[in-house]
Amino acid sequence: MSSHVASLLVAGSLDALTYWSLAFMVAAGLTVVFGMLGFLNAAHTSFYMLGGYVAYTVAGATGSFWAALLLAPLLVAVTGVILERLLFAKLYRAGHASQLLLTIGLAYVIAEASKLVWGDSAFAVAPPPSLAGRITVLGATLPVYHLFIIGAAMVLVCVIAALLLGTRLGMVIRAASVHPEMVGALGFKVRDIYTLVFAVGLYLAAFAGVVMAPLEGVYPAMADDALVQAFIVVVAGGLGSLPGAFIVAGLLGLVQGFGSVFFSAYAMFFPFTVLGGVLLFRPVGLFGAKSA
Amino acid sequence: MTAYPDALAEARSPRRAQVLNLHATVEALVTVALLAVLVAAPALFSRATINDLGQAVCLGLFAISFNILFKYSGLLSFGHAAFFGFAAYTQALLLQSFAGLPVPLLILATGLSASVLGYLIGQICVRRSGAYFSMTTLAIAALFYAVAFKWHAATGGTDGLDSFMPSSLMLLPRWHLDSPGISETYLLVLAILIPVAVAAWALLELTPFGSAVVAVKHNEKRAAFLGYDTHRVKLANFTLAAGLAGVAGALWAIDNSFVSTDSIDLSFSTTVVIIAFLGGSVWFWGPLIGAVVYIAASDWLSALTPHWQIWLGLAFILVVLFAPGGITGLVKSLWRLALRPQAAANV
Amino acid sequence: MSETPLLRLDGIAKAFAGTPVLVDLDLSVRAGERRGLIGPNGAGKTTLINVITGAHQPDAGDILFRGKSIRRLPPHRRNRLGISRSFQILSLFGEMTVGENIRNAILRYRGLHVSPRRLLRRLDTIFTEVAAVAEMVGLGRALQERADNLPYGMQRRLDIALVLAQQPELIILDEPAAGLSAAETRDLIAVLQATIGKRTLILVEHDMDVVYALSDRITVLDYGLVLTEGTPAEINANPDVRRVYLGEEAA
Amino acid sequence: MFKTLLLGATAGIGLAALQPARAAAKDPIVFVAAIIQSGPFKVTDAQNLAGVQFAVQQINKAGGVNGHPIKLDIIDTELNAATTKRKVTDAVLNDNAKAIIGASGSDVVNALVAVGQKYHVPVVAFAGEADDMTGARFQPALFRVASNTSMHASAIVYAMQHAYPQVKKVFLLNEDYAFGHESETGFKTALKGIDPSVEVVGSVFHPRGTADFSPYLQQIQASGADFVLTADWGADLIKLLNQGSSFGLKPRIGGTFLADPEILKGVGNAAIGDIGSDVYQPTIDSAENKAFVATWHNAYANTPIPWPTASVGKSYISTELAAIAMNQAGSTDFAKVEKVLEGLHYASIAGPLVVRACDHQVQIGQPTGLVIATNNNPYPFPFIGPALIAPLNVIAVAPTDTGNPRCAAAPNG
Repeated sequence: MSSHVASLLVAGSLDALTYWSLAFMVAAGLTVVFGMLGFLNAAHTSFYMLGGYVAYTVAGATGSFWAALLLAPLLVAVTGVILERLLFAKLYRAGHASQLLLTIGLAYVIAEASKLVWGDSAFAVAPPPSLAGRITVLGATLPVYHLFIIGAAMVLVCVIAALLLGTRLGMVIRAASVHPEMVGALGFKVRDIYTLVFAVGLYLAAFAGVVMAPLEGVYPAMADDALVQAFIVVVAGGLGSLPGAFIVAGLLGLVQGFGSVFFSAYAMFFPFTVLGGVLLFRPVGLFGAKSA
Repeated sequence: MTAYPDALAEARSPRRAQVLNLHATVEALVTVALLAVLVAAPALFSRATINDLGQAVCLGLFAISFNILFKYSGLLSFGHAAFFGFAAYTQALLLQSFAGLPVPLLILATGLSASVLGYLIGQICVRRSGAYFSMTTLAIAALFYAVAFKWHAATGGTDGLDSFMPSSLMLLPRWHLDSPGISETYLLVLAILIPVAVAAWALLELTPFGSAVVAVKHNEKRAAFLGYDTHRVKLANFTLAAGLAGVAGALWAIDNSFVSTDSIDLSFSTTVVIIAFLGGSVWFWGPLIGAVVYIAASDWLSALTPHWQIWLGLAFILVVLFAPGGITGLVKSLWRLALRPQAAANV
Repeated sequence: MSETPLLRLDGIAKAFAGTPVLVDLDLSVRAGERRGLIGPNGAGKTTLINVITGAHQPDAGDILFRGKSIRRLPPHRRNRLGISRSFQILSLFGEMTVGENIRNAILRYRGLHVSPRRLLRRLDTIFTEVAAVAEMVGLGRALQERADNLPYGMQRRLDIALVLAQQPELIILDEPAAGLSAAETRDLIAVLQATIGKRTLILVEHDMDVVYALSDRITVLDYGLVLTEGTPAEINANPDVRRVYLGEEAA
Repeated sequence: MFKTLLLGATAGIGLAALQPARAAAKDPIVFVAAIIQSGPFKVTDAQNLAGVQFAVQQINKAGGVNGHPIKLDIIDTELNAATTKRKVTDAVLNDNAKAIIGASGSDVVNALVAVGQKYHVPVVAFAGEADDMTGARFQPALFRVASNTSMHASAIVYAMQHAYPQVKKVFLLNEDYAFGHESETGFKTALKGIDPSVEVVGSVFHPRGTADFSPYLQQIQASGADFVLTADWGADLIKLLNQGSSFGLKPRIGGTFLADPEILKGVGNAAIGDIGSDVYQPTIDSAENKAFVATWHNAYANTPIPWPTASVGKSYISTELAAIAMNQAGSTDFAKVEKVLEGLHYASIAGPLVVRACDHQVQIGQPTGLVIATNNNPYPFPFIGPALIAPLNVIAVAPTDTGNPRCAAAPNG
């Protein structure tokens, strides 16, 4: 009996951590771009989907998941740079309405364009053989790939934090998001910094898409499926707050990981429960600015 | 916003007042013509066209209600389908339970229930603005969708609700029709839609209430220090928009004699944004035009290519970048452009 | 028993991020008084106005208007009691016309601001009033101009017109002459002297000509405390004031 | 540039629009095919569209309907009931459509039926499996070729019992909405009827669009089940199968919607040994089917659907059924066609078929099969092997059990 409870606990914790990692990874880029540039990208999960599809192609061509993990986010980020220069840059000062509207249009275009390229089918992406196995802890089966997902999310958190807090570039980026004129006057090209931040945001989206692919497969509806949860994480965390998104993703992970076992009939409402719970106590989200 | 009518100013600047009046008159004439064409449509077009038009005007009213929030309060709702869908289901259930009551009464009840819902939800949403507002409405609509999807006993889940049919179309209870024809239903829809929409237009364009809503939109802080309860003003407009979306949903249920989760899902909330901006958010009636164009264009495109949504997306991007006023905004600015040299010549 | 002051502040304290801006501040303004508030930058003048009008909640202390606490009231409720303020950084309805700007103020004051049953066009008295207010501040010819398009000096006047249009019992002006030329300032003083009448005024201003012209008592703030208070002549003669404030102004 | 683009697009689109008009034959009879042609679920209906188109082509080659060729109006349902209803109504009013073939999405089918009822046009459904559609909510315009939930569940259980007779403990995993709940009941009823010794050791509903199935996989493992029954479909089913495989799930899976190349392609070897079933399978061992498979492959060898599939078969039969009935009735009049359809039977590609008169549910022994490795099946990935027919007497729902008042009055169907 107690071993059964232990295995449930271990399994539930792992599931919670996996959800945490997944929810955070998908939302991270969205909140970075919003926090730094004030740009709300409704097509964010379209780039996440694009990451999955490109990974499918790269993995198919090279036979290596690692190559896909390396290349696909870069390719998507490059696409993002082009789009940023052509489209998004025109709307930094235009207000959230225009940004949302433009990116909705873009989401339609990406969805259909990727169907033109990859067709309408779902594809499986195999995890690399080294991550395909599973281990048993206290009677609970743990797929190694889940551990990889958790690891990937942790690395991501550390890299972003180090980049933003520990480097000179990060300092300039943070300064540019608050006082663009000042940073411009200091001789930095604010324009390029914005492009860079956008590229990082889309890199994160695509990275999440690649990591997700062996778990979920890639399929045309994956952008829509991820969008609401990503928005919920970002809103409840406080728009633009990376730590907020991290904590809310964690709450969501806890509720999903353990709730799915005990209250599976209400699983569809879990994200709203978390959102409602957070907003009840902090109407602007966990780390939201009062003025928003 | 209405031109500020000031006799002194008009006397001082007759040319300008003349042009302003001309614009207002033309707008009024176009509106009347638009509504007249809609009413006369059954005599002018085929039944299939009326069938399409029926859905288009319901969508149009829905888009108008969305635009009431956006144009007058600057609030971009991403979950407006919550009210539309809620009302569509409510209307279907009312018709199933009270089939004997006059339909306009039931529609009114549905519209009211939607505005009560709007009042309650607005308490949460309206406290935020900008992106927060958009995302909060999105999340609430997603919750509504989840409820409609799961609560099979009330909503029919993925099957939807059907087999409800008004037994009497108009206020006269004796007018029993087993299966009202397309034109009858269409005219009933218009008989409700036009007065409701015109009333909303008048409320926002002609009364102090409308000017308060606009004042709060333009400068919420100053409005507060002039004594406006800005939260309540926005909440009132949110309630109005929700009620109007509710009437649109009720009419939609009657026009389709069918309700499904499509009327409450997130893509429908997005569709209405697209319709409103395609038609133009600067003119009150723009979204109505947007709905007609959207239905016509999407039917035409979808018959041509399965990838029609790429064109829809591109068209939308172009509208956002180059014609933020949508179709009617484009026409309006062309018309002003055409008028300018003429007016100058008149001096 | 002494007369209840129109406005009384009792031990008001306010700090931002740990830095105290107002420290245990008492202030009392009689009805009909014209009070100038001066002090060097950072003395807490604008914060004081924000606390009186409800933009900021004080950390401690109470605000009494006609003897009743208004501390917990939101800004619009304080306005409805008869407190109307202008803004140091202009806050107009920029995309609306001058006429519409003033109308916003009057409709609210007349209690018609959300009436759904009247047509705007029919509210003739309002329009007469709008025209009169505009005329009063010298904007009579600009009723149909967009506020954004007005020259800066005219925007200042419009800001004040919004306050005057509401015929408030307590007028609070936050640096009304900021950014104005000498000529514009003279015009402004004339306009204000002609229009304020018997109403109570709290005036924050750096331009001492304006302060002396419009105030019958002056309070000097320094580091969130009341340094001294008195008639313009007394203040002018006070050496402390000359040191912390006027001296700086002269430099 | 924008202007040129627009002009070019308009000209191109205009030309394309002219083409079908020229190709149209004289006074054809119009059939409407309601197909998802756009949006994320488009893939679901590509096979259905091919099946309908192929059937129309074959029928026209054989002389059409009462001497008239069939013209197909394909409408994009967008998986949206209201849009579908509007477009189908237009087709009926404008083109005088005489039959409606469709559709994926149970609300879309309901919309079709509403139009069919109103304008007296038969609706032949290749999808939409809710029991009560031909039961308590029966409407005469609907004729259903797709099996209902109960029949489908029984066929899977039958196949399970034959392929894995040692199975004694099953776990039920279904999506948390009406259809999932109905399927769960269907599985339980089927288990009781077919092999009461099999015990249900667990039953869980998960939300649609579940990303990570581990919590459910843990539960299945903990329950000690040796088989899993599921009515999951689409992306959820693919995720379940893939994640089950990487989790090392021992029990095999029987899936209502597993017999679909779009699923199996996305799963690969992980599906070998699982069970699928549907009204039609290309591996049915009959002369009619072999001929059909050969003709199909001849025509479609170089398309994404080189061999017929379950969906192809169902949509083909649906179209064929309407044409046969109209030919036998010598008319397209609804009353006459309905009369012929009720009780109509013939040897279809899926086997002997009867349209049950009382509830308009097509009765057919349902092919089932194990997923087998690539080299023994038509598709280049593991696919359903030789078909084992679950006989009608095992899977059929007795007329009196349908909840349809017309069937209660006519207990023999």
